[in-house]
Amino acid sequence: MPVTVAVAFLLITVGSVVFHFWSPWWWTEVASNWGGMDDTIILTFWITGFVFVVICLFVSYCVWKFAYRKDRIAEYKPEDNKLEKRLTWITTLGVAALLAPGLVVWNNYVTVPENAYKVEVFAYQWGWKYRLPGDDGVLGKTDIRYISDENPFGLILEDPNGKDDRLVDGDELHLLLDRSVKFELRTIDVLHNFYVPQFRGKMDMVPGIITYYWITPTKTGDYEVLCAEYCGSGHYAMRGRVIVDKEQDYKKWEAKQITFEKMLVQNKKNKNLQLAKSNK
Amino acid sequence: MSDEHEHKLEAKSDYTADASSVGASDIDAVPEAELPDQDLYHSHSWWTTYVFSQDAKYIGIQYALTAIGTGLLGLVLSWLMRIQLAFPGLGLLEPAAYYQFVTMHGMIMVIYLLTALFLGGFGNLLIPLMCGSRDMAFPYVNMLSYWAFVVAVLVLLASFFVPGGPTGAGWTLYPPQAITAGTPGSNMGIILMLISLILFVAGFTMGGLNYIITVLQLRARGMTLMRMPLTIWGIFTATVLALLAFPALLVGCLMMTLDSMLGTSFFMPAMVSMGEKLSYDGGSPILFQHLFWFFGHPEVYIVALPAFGIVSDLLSVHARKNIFGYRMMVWAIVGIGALSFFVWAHHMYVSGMNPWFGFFFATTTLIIAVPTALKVYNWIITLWRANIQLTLPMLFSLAFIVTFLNGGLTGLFLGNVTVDVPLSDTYFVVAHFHMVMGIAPILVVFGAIYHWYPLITGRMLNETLGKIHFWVTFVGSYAIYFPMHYQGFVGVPRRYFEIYESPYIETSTLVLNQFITIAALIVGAAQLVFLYNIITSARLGKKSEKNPWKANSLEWHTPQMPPEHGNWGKETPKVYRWAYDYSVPGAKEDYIPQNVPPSEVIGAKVEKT
Amino acid sequence: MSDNIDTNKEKKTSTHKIGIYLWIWGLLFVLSFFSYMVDWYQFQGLLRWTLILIFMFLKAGLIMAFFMHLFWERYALVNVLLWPMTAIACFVGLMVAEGKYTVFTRFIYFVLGE
Amino acid sequence: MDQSSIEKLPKGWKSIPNDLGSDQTAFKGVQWGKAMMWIFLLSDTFIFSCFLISYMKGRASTVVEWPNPSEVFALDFMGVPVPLLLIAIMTFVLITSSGTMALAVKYGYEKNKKMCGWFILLTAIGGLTFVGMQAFEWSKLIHEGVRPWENPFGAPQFGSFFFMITGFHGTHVSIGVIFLFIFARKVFKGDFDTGKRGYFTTMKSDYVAIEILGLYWHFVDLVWVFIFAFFYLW
Ligand code: HEA
Ligand code: HEA
Ligand code: CUA
Ligand SMILES: [Cu+2]
Repeated sequence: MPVTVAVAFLLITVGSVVFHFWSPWWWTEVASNWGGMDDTIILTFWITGFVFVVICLFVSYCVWKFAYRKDRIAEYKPEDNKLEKRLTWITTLGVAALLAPGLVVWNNYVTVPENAYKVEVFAYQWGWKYRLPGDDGVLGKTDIRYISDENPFGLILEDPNGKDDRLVDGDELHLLLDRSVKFELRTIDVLHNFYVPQFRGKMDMVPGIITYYWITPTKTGDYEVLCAEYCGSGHYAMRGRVIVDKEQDYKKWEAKQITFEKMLVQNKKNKNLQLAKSNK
Repeated sequence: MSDEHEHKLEAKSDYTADASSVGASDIDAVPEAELPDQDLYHSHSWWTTYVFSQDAKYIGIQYALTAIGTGLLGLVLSWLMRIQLAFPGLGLLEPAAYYQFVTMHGMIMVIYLLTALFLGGFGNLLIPLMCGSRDMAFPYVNMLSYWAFVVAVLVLLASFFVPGGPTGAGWTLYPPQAITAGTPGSNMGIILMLISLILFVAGFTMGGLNYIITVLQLRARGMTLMRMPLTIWGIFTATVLALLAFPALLVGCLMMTLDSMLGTSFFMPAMVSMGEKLSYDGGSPILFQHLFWFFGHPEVYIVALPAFGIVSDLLSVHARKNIFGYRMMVWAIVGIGALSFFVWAHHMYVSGMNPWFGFFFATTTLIIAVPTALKVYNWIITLWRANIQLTLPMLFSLAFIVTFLNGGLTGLFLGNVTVDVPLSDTYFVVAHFHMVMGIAPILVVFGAIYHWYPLITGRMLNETLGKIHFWVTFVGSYAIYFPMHYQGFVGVPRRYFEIYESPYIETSTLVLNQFITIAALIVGAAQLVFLYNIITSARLGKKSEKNPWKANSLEWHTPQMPPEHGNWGKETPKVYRWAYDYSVPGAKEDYIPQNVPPSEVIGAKVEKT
Repeated sequence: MSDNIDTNKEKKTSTHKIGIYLWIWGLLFVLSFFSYMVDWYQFQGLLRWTLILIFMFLKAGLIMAFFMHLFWERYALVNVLLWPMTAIACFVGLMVAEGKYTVFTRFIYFVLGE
Repeated sequence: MDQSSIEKLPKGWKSIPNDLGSDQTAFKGVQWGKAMMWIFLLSDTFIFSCFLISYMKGRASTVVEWPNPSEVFALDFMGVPVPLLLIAIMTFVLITSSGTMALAVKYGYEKNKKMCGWFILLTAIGGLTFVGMQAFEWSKLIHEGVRPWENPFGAPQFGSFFFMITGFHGTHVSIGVIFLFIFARKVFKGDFDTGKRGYFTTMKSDYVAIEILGLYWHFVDLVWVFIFAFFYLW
């Protein structure tokens, strides 16, 4: 019995390690500047993996070696201050080794570079839209109360900065390769989370405030956007696309996006058309 | 938070002040009783004996059975969820139903199963017995506590039958989504959930006050705090945490109820719902998250600390060796408890809160790993040079060490802000918390039931069935959750009704899902073996001896087994030592119960008393 | 500490001279009056908040210490009751920061002219 | 443990490790009921703290003007609006009742049935007055158009938090008043002198109950100190 149990624990340990190295499931290749996150994970894996294996092996050794025998008596040793102190220090060091690089990367994550291009990601139940700042590089302010059929993004009409904003009324966003971009995350209903697995970055979108994070796409490609914060029955289906383009393709796409001013004009026209129709 | 232990307790047995009055030569001296014997409530009708019982042991069993019954519902829900995830083609569930099941599963498991079972169940059963008291301090309030819990459970169950069904907001109940259209059960369902939680908190408060006062004010002669079994320390500290953490939940629930029913805007900003502008304005959803996690993080330790305590005792008894570093263990429990109030926002790294909080909470979160690590070390050092009996409780304890270690280490991933960013809200988190909460403490529950079953029924559980139950549960649940971490790395988000085709998710991930589901179904089936064992052994099991495990702690040393009303017969016990004098050199037996006076074990070289 | 022990042997527990209660009572009235005056004279800004807090804590302290007898209780009880307040203090501190952050982003993104 | 042996125990900081590390009881000479009330109040403190923290956070993050409580709660006195007049009176009433309660506790310990009973009754009347004034205050605000979901003077959260927090506090006061009346009756009946057993709990009555009730009542007053500071003055 003791041998069986010891072997079982051994197998579980070895199995975990084997699974880790040989299973096909691993993260997608990183496509942004956040390789640092992967590195921290790897570092964490080494440290914690080491601890895991050592402790599990220790347990299975004890189970085998100190199995019950009627004629044996266990050691009686309530305390060993020196050992406990040593273990405390080792653990503290190990933990500090994990924490320090983590905090450095986090500092980068929350400090957006000055020159980052700003894009608004607009979430609703259950889909995505986007807004680009236009030629002035500034996004106009918004207000839920302004949302209407003519003004689906709820831009504040009096804000001059909003006039040239380009509105992307669809779930596909293009980004320029190697240009840092700050996502300004806005939702008009419940919580959502703009998540592209390959970019690693993630942040909830909270109604009533704007949240943000930034990335620099480092690889062209076509990526899927997932909503990573539960937002009701359609949560799992709330997908979008991000396409990272080289300069030329990007310019082409950008030029196709309609500005807010144009949209207002167009909407007015549409309305007139409709009126004319219904008057008949 | 039990910060009373800021100052080092004296663990030695020199009885200060009072000892001087007794002759120093009298080695069996125990301080005088400080209080008169407890005034017990004696039932005099069928109702007050079997239904509204005021006997803590009986209430404990009532609590445990109710909790397990509810837990089985949670288990069935998890099967349905898993089947949907693995075989979406079957079309078993609608998205709405899936989300309702996830929510109910999570809430039931955390609150109505584990919290109620550990504190209400094991707390009531063990605190008076292990402390050498006759009953809880306030038996009447204790009885009310149980019945409030029953009502809370009934309200919870009622929500399955109201229009719109139970809430599907996720067990975190985040607004605005919890109370707006688009989430299943956003009308009646969520209200009933909130009411049920409020009732639970009220009921728990009544019970919790009992546990605390009983531990602090009602111990047997000689039972200093530093002689209490770690089980009691775990339950006690968890209760303190609960009394200080539940208020935040209560306040959050109340405010959300008002938001939903009266249209206040505590958590509700101006928003559009399903194309319609709502009349809310100016509230802050993040405030709810802070309140929830100010409760929620201590809550996860509320279910962990009793498990820590119980497992320490199981390891020590069945390894025939004292728990290593008892004092350190106590400090660690208390320290973890205290620290758990300073780490809550590690659940909110990517919630859009003030981003600078990340530094503070990452640091505090990783600090809390240090006392936890010490506990792990002390458990395994207890095994070193022990005399390990591979009984069922021991097997479950060993399995606990492995699963808790695994889950705790993945906690370190998540606690480190940066690493949490890609992993948050993926299956990595699901795997983490099931490993550390869904398996580890559940394994301890099983171990504890195998251990204390004879105390309750006077009979042993069947070993063979127990072994089957153990191996399937342990290996099976490890197989469920270990691979799940890797789904998280791939990036599969949690709370997804269906993953369906995605450019980055390989089909093999879906195959993995099927594997997990099958494992879950098998593990679930093994619980039926366990239930069968529990039910049949109560009548047919082998009769147990008086102290079948040769344990030291007081609950095994009552005049009757199972103990009767009032526990101790004529006189409450006197305690002379800690609960861990196993294999003391020079002693005749390999254990010395807590109530054996020094004069009866003259040769024993006892180090810690 | 318990200098007011009643020497009467028959009584189980100590009671305190009535004078002390009247004193505290009076002080509470005075302090309440002061805090009312903070509003009456419309002090603003930092001065207002400091004064409010000072009077508040003084009043709370007096009630707890004397009316609720904490001053005469043993330190074990007192410490058990007061240490948990550090968690509340932490919560308060962080929510101050959080409140500021929220209002900051709201003004930047939603309110014209700020 | 009787008073005289407690006197012999160490005092000051040393008493902490001594008491907590000691035998049987951690709080020397503290009756179970009293210890329970203290722990309950600690828990209740967390409830009120969460309310007040939420309120301050809500107030800090609204972009709409927060109404000036000084004006909202002003009361016309002989034609002149006096700021916070009613609140000031309420504060004084509650403090008064706290004082009478303290005296009731004192007389309870002296087993002075009559004085104890009367002071409890006085306290209850103070409490009733407070609740009555609160009711007046609520109806006045409601009359002026303040609702939990809206508020003509500015941020809607003002009304929400006001009704919720004062309501929760008022509930505490009301529960206290009910118990004060019950206990006054018990005192006058002499239950505490005879140690009559309680109807539900079958436990013996003891004058300690008055101190426990007192703790609760003072706590209600204590909370008001904070509400007064943060809600009305801030
Ligand atoms: C019993 C319950 C329990 C326990 C004990 C823990 C323990 C821990 N948890 Fe876990 N956690 C949950 C239950 C629990 N958790 C739940 C339910 C959730 C999800 C809720 C939801 O969103 O629905 C969650 C989520 C969760 C998150 C949020 C993830 C997210 O949503 O993005 C984080 C982040 O910090 C976290 C961290 C930790 C840490 C650091 C510990 C630590 O306490 C672990 C400490 C233990 C060890 C570290 C192991 C022993 C250590 C050693 C042997 C030494 C190691 C040595 C070196 C490193 C040198 N947990
Ligand atoms: C203690 C807590 C606990 C336990 C035991 C479990 C047990 C299980 N859980 Fe659960 N789970 C949660 C807590 C728990 N879970 C929480 C908090 C969530 C989050 C909810 C949310 O997102 O809102 C969650 C979510 C969750 C998900 C994620 C859903 C999603 O995000 O879409 C999944 C998916 O596989 C899952 C599966 C399972 C399975 C297969 C089991 C089991 O079947 C595992 C195998 C069974 C056992 C190990 C035996 C367990 C014993 C009992 C249940 C009690 C019976 C007791 C006696 C007989 C004494 N759970
Ligand atoms: Cu949007 Cu989930
Ligand atoms: Cu946590």
